[in-house]
Amino acid sequence: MLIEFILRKLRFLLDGNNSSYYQTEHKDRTYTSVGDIGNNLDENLCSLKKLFVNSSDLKIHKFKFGGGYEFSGAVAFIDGLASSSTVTEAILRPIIEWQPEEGPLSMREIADILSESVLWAGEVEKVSTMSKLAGGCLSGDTAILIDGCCHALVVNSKGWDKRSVAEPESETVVRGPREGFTENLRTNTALIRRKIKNPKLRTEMLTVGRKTQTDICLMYLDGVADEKVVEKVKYRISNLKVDSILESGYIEEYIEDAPFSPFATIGSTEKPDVVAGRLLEGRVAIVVDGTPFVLTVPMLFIEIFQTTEDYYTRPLYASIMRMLRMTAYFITIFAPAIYISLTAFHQELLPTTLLFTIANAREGTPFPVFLEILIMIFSYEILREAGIRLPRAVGQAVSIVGALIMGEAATSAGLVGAPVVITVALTAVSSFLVPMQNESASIIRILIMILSSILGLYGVAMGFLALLLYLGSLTSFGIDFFAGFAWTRNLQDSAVRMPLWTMVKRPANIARGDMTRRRFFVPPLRPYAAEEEDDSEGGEDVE
Amino acid sequence: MIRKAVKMLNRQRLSLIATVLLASLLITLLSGCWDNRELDSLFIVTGIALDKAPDSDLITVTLQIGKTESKTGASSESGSQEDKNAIILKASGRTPLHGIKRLNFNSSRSLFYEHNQAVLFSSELAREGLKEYLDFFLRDYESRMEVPVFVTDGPTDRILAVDLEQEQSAGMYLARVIQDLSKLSPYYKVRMLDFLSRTREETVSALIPMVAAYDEEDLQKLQICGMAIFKDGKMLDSLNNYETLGYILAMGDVKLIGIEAQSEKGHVIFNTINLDTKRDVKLRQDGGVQVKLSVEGALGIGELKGFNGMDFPKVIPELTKMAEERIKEQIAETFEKAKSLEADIYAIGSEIHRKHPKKWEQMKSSWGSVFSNIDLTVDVKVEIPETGKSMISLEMEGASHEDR
Amino acid sequence: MRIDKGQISSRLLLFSVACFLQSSALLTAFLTEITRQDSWIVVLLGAIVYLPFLWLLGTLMAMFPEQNLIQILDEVYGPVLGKILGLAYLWFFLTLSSVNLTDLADFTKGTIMFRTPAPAMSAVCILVSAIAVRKGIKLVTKFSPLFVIVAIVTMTLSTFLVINQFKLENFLPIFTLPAKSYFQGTHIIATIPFGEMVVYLMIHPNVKFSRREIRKSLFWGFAVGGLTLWSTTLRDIGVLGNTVDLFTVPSLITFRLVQVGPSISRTEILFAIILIMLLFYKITLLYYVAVLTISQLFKIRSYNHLVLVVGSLMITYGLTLYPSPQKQAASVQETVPVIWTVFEILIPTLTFILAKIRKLPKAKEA
Amino acid sequence: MGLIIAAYAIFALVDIFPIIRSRSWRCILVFIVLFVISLTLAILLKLKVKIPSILLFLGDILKSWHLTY
Repeated sequence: MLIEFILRKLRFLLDGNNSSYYQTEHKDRTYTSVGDIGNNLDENLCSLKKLFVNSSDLKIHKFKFGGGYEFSGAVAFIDGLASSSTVTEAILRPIIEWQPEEGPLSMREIADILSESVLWAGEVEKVSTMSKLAGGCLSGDTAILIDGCCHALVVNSKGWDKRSVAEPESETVVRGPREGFTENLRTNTALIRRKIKNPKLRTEMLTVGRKTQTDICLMYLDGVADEKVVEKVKYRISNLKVDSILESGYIEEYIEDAPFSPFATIGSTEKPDVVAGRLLEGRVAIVVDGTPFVLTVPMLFIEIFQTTEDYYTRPLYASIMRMLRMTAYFITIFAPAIYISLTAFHQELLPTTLLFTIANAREGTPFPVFLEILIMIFSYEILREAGIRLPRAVGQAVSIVGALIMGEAATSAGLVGAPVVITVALTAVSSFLVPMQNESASIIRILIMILSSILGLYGVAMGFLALLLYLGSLTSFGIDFFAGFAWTRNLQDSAVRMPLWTMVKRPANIARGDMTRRRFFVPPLRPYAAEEEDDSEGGEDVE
Repeated sequence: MIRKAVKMLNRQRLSLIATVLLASLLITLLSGCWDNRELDSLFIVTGIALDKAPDSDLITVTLQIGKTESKTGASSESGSQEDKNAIILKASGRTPLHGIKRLNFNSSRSLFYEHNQAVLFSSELAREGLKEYLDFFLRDYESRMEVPVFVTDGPTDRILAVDLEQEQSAGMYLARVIQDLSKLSPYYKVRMLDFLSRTREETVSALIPMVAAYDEEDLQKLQICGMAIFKDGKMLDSLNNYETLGYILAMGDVKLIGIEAQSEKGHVIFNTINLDTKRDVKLRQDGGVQVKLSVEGALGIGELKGFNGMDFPKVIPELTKMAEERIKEQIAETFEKAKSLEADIYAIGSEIHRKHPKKWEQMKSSWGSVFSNIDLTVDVKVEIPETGKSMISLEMEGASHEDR
Repeated sequence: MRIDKGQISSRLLLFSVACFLQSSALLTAFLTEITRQDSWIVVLLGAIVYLPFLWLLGTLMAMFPEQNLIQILDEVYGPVLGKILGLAYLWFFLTLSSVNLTDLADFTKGTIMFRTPAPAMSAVCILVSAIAVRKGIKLVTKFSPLFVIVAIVTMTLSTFLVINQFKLENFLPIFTLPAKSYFQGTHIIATIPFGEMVVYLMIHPNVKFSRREIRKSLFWGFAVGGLTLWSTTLRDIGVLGNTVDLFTVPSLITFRLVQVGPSISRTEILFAIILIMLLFYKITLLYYVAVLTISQLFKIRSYNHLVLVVGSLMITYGLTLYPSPQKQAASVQETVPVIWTVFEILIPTLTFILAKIRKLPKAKEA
Repeated sequence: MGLIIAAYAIFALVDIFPIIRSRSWRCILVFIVLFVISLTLAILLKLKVKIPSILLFLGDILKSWHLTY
């Protein structure tokens, strides 16, 4: 048995196509084989019931309508998804009160009349197959079947209870809008629309996932976003042969360029003004139904250090904060490694007095430096995870108490030196400055620590170069992920956030079409600047 | 399309497995971490001293180790000699390294020289010549080039074992003292590199500060007591603090030094604001060398005594004349001593070597005698811009009243 | 048939050339042993001597914009001789990269990690540069602006920190050495740091630049790199004076003397790390060129499977080259410049003349 | 000794399968030749066998022609 397994693995490795993969792909089309809607109402209803076998929330109501109540029809909807008020008011009441004029009416004309004039609902669709009818019911619409007519009407009556727009916990902000996305797709697209009132903001709907049929909306500014990226996103999403999409995280993994990299190459955010900002820079937003996290593609490494407040506060302060975040990111990855290499390999770099203080602290501690730091970082990760998983009130208490006790007890018991606790605390705190890259930072930190415990500062230097090169090799939808230090024009928004009135061009590597963001005008420093300013031709003209 | 995606996935998955394997192998392969020296497995040397062994012709190497006591009460390494803040290790051998190697057998931790603060030679050893003992400091990776060098007046272990209340160890104390002195003038601080480069030039003689330990009631104190003169690695003689001042003034770039002048009218101490010396070396036809030192600078009056009955406008020229006299006298005095010892401590030889290389070839062999009959002219031009807070001293008070 | 489709801009080439030259700042140690205080003059002379060959390099690139060195050799010398010369150049590039790799490992072993075996360090270096070489020219030259800026900042910072120990008379006994050592010094400088730019004959097809821009970017890269090299030598001599030939790596001892207040001293480790990163860039470039030459010679379509093998060969071959540092120093001063001249100056000039006689580029356009 | 064999085996694993899959005989040939050379060199070095260095060899030839300094 073992040999056979090895042979199969070898054959797989040698010829590369995993043949077994294709046999198992069964066709999961069970419920679509039900076929078309027939003329007889009862037949249709019983096939519908056969489809939704023992699902208690499917409501079917038969009624008679027409002048002399000669026609019979039925209404089918899922209780909870469809709002009962729309079903009764907008659908049942008009049909029943409808008085047909004289003359014989064929079933087909009745359906047309109903859909055009009688029904008060906003969106009515004529459907001929059972699968569409079932799909409509499942997404909250009401299906109207008429005896003798082979078409059914699917009326939009979505009305489940939604969460109201609230402030997102993950991205708290001092200045700037506080509204965050909700789980409902329509509210999210509406929030973005309110930010960018421009007909060129395209919203294309896609449905993905055989079992879950999740709605995904691609939003991009036509003329600003790069067509190639839009095509690529559309191509990758529409070709997803997957079972289920429950959160935008699924989409992120399926369509990103480097599936195995610890770095996320697709940005996700919960705030509409962030998405609006990124759309204006030429990116494509992917709004997934059922999750408040909207993906923005393509993402650059620099976006880790850009927060919304940078653009709302003073440019000077914002630039200093951005540099602080960059140093924090460097510290959170390299601080433990540098500490190890300084105390275990190159003691001569430390000034003499500092060396003696560290030597005093380390006197008698049992573990070598590398193991000591590894233990402390490991316990810090446990504490952080505990802090997140527990309910909010308890979480805060746990992390503080844990840190205090752990640090204090370990030092006094002589297990760990005080400088080690300080370094790990510094690393932990600085990792909170770049929340998006938290998980990748903790992975890379361990790798570089191992390197530094083997080769000291040389290992750290090689680790830094490897990280730099690896980042350089990543692309996000064809666009260089880490353009860092390259001689590009959009340095205006990287390490330093230049004042808004100087940022005339959109980022060169993302936007393609209309590049000018705002006409270059002298800042209103001169007293008379306001009068003579005729901002007639703005960045783009609204037809 | 799917086949391509799957192939891409296979390739990526394969390369991931391989890199993980390679990395893990790298770790096992390299887990030797050769250079890893834990801090608590080190003896941090803060002072090295070489001395003549009392009886045999060996030398004793004394290492001063900074003591690290752990606050957490864990076991502390007991040095061979109970001492409050420094452990002293002693060993004797034919050369420094030979002695140190013998030390390794009885000490539990490896020696670490990077943080060495001072290198001391005892004067007897210095008199016999240090050249053959310098090679260890030149060749060893861990010995630093910018470590200050000292000659001790008497046996070195007494200096290193001195128990100072302020500093952690004598080595650090000496480094601090020299650091402050170098603020007065850079020529006080003699680093290993300067000593090496001067010993390498056969004609130039090096100067090294001398240290002496003296007892004050029960406390032991360290004090810099002048400079030792070396020629070709051998110590000839030493300059006391007063003569060293003359040498410092001759070399120039002097700050904060106190200059004392005495005359029948009164006594004054100046604080040097800055004094710089321009040196002009000319070769005479008859093979002799003529050196002209021109000293300029500014002095501030630190303290006045006497000059009673003189008003301020008359005192200043008097003081200037006294200062210029004094400086000229001091420089000449030290120069005389250097000439008597035929020790070119001013590195005039290397200056000639640089400026007139061809003539230098002939003079090189007989440089001792040429140096001893150099005729030196010193002219000093000093002004006294600063007189401190008060202009006139109390004794001078009476005179100004009568004039008005 | 271009193996690596990556395209880089001419400005990136400029930075890559500058960084390539700056990273050989370590090699001035060989020079100072011969020409002590006058090495800075020799560096200048070497640069001036190399200028005509730089012009020749530029014209060769202009004449054959689409073909790299191996293809040029095939076309100018015909298939048989072209192949032989191609193999010779392959040996040359392989030796060049393994010498530099062993240099890096020995330098690190000599300055930072005294007891770690050198092959361990070169193995790590190869693994890291394999990431870049696998991805192609775009990634290899992507960070050259960063390295150039870091090199310039380090150089100015270190000069500034050591300025107080800078004595002008350390330069003084000028022109006291025999003429032969000046000639030898210039020859070393002209071939080892500057001559290695012949490597760019393999890379120029991947660069999008017009004919005029080629020489401009090559020249500016050469100027920036040469200037930094020259000022490094100046600084070392200014500080160390007559002891400059005493030490194996003078710039390292200069960094050791940095004494800014009581605390900031002994910083030569930081400077050594930066020098290592610069040398890493040079090794990655040479590694890429070696792999490209092999795949060009044997017409292999995708080269990134050969990367690790060539890397391992570089490590092992490098260890056999110089059994001891003394032999290395001796050979670098005497025999290596002559061998390098053959590859860097004689063959390119011969190709240039032959191409002009047979009016080859015209044949291609017709 | 074992470490070297393990190291070479691992990095061969990384590259051999893609090369075989790419089915280009030329590439396979070059790979094997280079692999063998570097493996033998590594083993010889490990066994402290004195391998004459090419550069020094060329140097001696040039010295005999008095072309060097």
